[in-house]
Amino acid sequence: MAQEITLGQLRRWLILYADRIIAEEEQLTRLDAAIGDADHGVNMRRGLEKVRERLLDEETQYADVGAFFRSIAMTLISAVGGAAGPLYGTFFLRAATSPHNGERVDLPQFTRMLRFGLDGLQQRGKAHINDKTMVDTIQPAVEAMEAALASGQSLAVALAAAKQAARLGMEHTIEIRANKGRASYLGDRSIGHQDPGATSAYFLFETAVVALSTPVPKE
Amino acid sequence: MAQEITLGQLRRWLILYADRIIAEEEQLTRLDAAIGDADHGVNMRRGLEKVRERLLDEETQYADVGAFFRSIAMTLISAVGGAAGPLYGTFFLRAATSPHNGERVDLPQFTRMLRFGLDGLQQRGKAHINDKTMVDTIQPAVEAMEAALASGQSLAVALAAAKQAARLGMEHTIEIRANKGRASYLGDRSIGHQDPGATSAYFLFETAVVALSTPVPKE
Amino acid sequence: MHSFVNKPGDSIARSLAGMAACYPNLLRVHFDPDFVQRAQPGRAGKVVVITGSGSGHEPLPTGYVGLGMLDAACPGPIFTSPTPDQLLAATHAVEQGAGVVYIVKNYAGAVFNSEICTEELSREGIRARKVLVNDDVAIPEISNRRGLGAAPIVIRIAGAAAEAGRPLEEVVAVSVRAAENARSMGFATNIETLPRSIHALPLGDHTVELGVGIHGEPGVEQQVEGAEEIVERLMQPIVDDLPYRSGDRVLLLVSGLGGTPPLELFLFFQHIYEFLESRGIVVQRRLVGNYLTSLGRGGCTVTLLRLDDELLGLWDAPIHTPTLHW
Amino acid sequence: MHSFVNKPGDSIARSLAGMAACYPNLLRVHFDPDFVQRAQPGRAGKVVVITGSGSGHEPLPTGYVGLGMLDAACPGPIFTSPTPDQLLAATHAVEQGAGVVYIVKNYAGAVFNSEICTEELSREGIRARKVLVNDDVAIPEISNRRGLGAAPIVIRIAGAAAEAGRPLEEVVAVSVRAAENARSMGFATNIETLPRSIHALPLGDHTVELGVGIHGEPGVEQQVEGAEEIVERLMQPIVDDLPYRSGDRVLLLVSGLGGTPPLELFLFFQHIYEFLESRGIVVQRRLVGNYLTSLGRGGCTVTLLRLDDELLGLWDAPIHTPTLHW
Ligand SMILES: Nc1ncnc2c1ncn2[C@@H]1O[C@H](COP(=O)(O)OP(=O)(O)O)[C@@H](O)[C@H]1O
Ligand SMILES: Nc1ncnc2c1ncn2[C@@H]1O[C@H](COP(=O)(O)OP(=O)(O)O)[C@@H](O)[C@H]1O
Ligand SMILES: [Mg+2]
Ligand SMILES: [Mg+2]
Ligand SMILES: [Mg+2]
Ligand SMILES: [Mg+2]
Repeated sequence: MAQEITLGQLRRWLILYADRIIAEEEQLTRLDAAIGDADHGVNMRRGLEKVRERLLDEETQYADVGAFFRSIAMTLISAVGGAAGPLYGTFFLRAATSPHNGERVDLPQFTRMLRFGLDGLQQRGKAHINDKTMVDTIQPAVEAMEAALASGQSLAVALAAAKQAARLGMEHTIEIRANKGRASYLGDRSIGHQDPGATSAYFLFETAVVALSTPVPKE
Repeated sequence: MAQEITLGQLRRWLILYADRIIAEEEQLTRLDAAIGDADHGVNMRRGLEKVRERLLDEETQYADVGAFFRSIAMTLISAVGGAAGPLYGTFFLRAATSPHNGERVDLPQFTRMLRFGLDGLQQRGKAHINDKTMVDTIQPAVEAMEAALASGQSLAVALAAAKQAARLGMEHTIEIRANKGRASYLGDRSIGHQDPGATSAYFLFETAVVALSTPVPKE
Repeated sequence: MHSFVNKPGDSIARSLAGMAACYPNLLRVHFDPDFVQRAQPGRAGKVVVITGSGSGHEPLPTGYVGLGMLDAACPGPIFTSPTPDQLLAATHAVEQGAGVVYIVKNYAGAVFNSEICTEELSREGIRARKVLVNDDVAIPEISNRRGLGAAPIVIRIAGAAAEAGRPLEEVVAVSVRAAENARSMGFATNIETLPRSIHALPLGDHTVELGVGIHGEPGVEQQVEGAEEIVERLMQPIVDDLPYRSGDRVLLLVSGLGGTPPLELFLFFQHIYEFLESRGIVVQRRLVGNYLTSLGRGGCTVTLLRLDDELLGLWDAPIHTPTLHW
Repeated sequence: MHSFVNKPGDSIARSLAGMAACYPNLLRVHFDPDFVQRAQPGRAGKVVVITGSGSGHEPLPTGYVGLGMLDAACPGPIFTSPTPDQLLAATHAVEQGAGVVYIVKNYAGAVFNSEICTEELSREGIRARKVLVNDDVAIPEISNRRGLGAAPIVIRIAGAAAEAGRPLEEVVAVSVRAAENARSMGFATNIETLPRSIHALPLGDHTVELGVGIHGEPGVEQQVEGAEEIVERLMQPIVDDLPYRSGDRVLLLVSGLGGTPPLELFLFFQHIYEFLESRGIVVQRRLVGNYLTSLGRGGCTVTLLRLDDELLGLWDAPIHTPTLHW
């Protein structure tokens, strides 16, 4: 049972993520001020407040996990803006197209969803590892999930590994030069600053640990 | 002899005045910044640099005292700008129309010239005593000259009295409310600041003492 | 505002040269003394309209030279009125025997200089008349009021009347009527922030200066909560002054001081529009943009002109200048 | 720059409402999702041209809606690209069966959003094409270059071609040619001073940022001595890049970032003009003003478009928008 993720848990995940982004708005904007245009926090907050609002509305029902991810995607696409909005949107939109059945996903399915999402995000953004973008957080995290899955680890262990890899990936962006996005305009002057998108992506894996490894109380 | 003012002395007067204004540019602008538009020093310097240039040019010759004052007036009118330019210009232009003969003026003639100038300035500017303008400096100075003349004082004494009256008039502008010029826009908030035009006018009488009471060396 | 035009004289002359190079079909520039005149002279025998203004208020005055507006404009140094020799030279260049109208913003220097110029012209037998613009309701005494946003409007009315071939006294009369039916007030912002920090700047609790002049003359500092409150504090004194009443038709000019972006100007415009509508004042014509500025200062001036059929007709007549064109 | 449009959403919507109220004969505004379209729809069956842009760059994009330019414009939040639902709604409102061209400044978000939109439209059977504007020579790699001053120019060319009844692929082709023949670079000033102190500010020894973006993206700090030196440092990289050669005919756009007064823009223009003339580059058309801004920032962008007869003809064709009109 605990090896499956319910719609209720996914809902809790995104609500936690929204809370975290709203709390970190200033930090994200400050990071973007250094190497971008000082709006990443504002953009993400605008979008995730909308997400949060929809998820807290008791009326909102989702047919299945795919529908849930599609709904998140559309909200992000229409409300975040900037580069991050369509990228996160594409991530969830493609995740939704991965094979799954019904109102819960198991670890292999969930891992595949993240992989689909990452592939979609990279098709859209053409960014590779070490380009100093959110890909530097998401790709190691997805690879860590895949490795955990291959070696038969539990969901909780897989999520913890993903979070750990995401953090290292995020921190590594400090050391590298940006090749994609607005920070790339700075060339070598982008070195020494943590990428804002890599940072907001880290919170996705950080909140996943809490939200997806434990059951939702009265579900 | 010393009771007459020569063209050479008048020339020295205006050169000294120009030097003084150039040296005081910043102070005049600072005074204007408080209650006007922060340009009185710039305006006066621009005009008096032109005056100085013409006066230092050995070629420049004047038919008589009237022509001298007319020339100063035209330079001030075309180069100072603001309210002060046409006012000082009118002052010298009208001074030039007062009866005089030739290349020197005696104390009665000189005093009358100043009176003519003041009347012209007031016709142009419609300002009266206590309106917080250059009139508050010039009118007491001219009246002091007239009083000195009436009581038979020497030129030197008359000029010293004018300077003293000018200084008191200038300082009195600190205490009063502006009714004319840009400072009048401030209403009561103009109180507490010395009027920039009253200040630049004071230097006219201050430099007159030195320039007009002693003969020009090798003239 | 970081300025590159501060080298006395030279930079302004180069800027004027640039403007003439930018509008070769509309403008000609003359130096020493400086003035700008139409590239194509006005119709023979028409009254000519001229205005002077300190530099730093662009597009006033040079951007208003052209058909239906100014025959010549005399720019002074930054924030300083041009001198009589400029006005005289411009007049000699464009005057056609029917007389000249000077549109003069009510500032001591500008008034004195136009008087000196007019006295000289009367000696030469040229008929010169002066129309005063004194629309700023921030100054209580009417005789002392500054010229503000009404300047381009009165210039336009005079220019249209002159273009229509009206004689000197009629041009003066209708221009005076425009000036008498116009009222303005302005405000300036005091906090300067780099655009990068805009997202971090909280709204509310800002200080603005109400009733400022366009040469940096201070206004009255006020704490305001946002655009709507500023509009209220600007519009009430304007509307009360003439007064503008329900049913009055007006031209509304919202002019930025230079540093306020169009996004904000249209925000103010929207609030102003709602303010006037709620009082039954009908906005028949509108201009929103930088029409009379104060270098790159933040803030704006709002001007109303009460319209009648004649003023409206003159406003709508053909015009072709760098700034206005229809 | 003291801002009043920072209350998320609401202030921008009110500003758009104000703009529509200011130009009732030219513009209609739609909310949720936000877009502005022509008050009079374009000729039946024509290709439509649409662009999105973050707010804060006005008059881009909304000031370019009208005959001979945009059929619709989608403004995003401050400095943030509009979202695909805005583009879709605008497209559905104006598309006439002949297809739609999106003029997209090369920023990741804008590109992604137009792709998402185009994918959706292709499912609906609507032909959508994207034309990238990437003219900023401050970025070495061409594929990564930002869209800057060429945006209004490419929009104009596309709009004129569409207005002339050309089919989708031709509109795209000529717009791409315009984009490929345009190069830009900008600088921003860093010192902010109140206008009151202008007279005290010494010229020289100023720091400017060369190669800035219009969203506050930093450039490279440089000490410069004055307008002439800035112009040299801006123009040489632009001219070298295409390159523009002696005998080339160009359109020159000098656009303020919002906080630089016209007086300075024309000063820069004059220096730029002299720079180009001395290299035999012929300035056939010129625009000087605020055509693409960055809120109230000081500084400007300079853009050259190499002209050929077709591009010149399209540029000169009739146009009627709030910003450009001839
Ligand atoms: N091509 C890309 N692929 C992946 N991520 C990208 C790409 N371009 C930008 N990003 C991410 O987007 C982040 C910036 O997002 P945001 O500030 O919201 O958008 P914008 O740069 O348009 O203002 C960057 O920090 C980076 O992580
Ligand atoms: N009507 C007037 N009569 C006499 N002096 C005046 C009048 N108006 C202004 N002034 C004087 O002019 C001075 C300001 O000169 P200046 O700063 O050069 O002109 P502006 O006010 O046009 O910038 C004031 O300080 C005042 O002394
Ligand atoms: Mg950003
Ligand atoms: Mg002054
Ligand atoms: Mg002045
Ligand atoms: Mg952005």
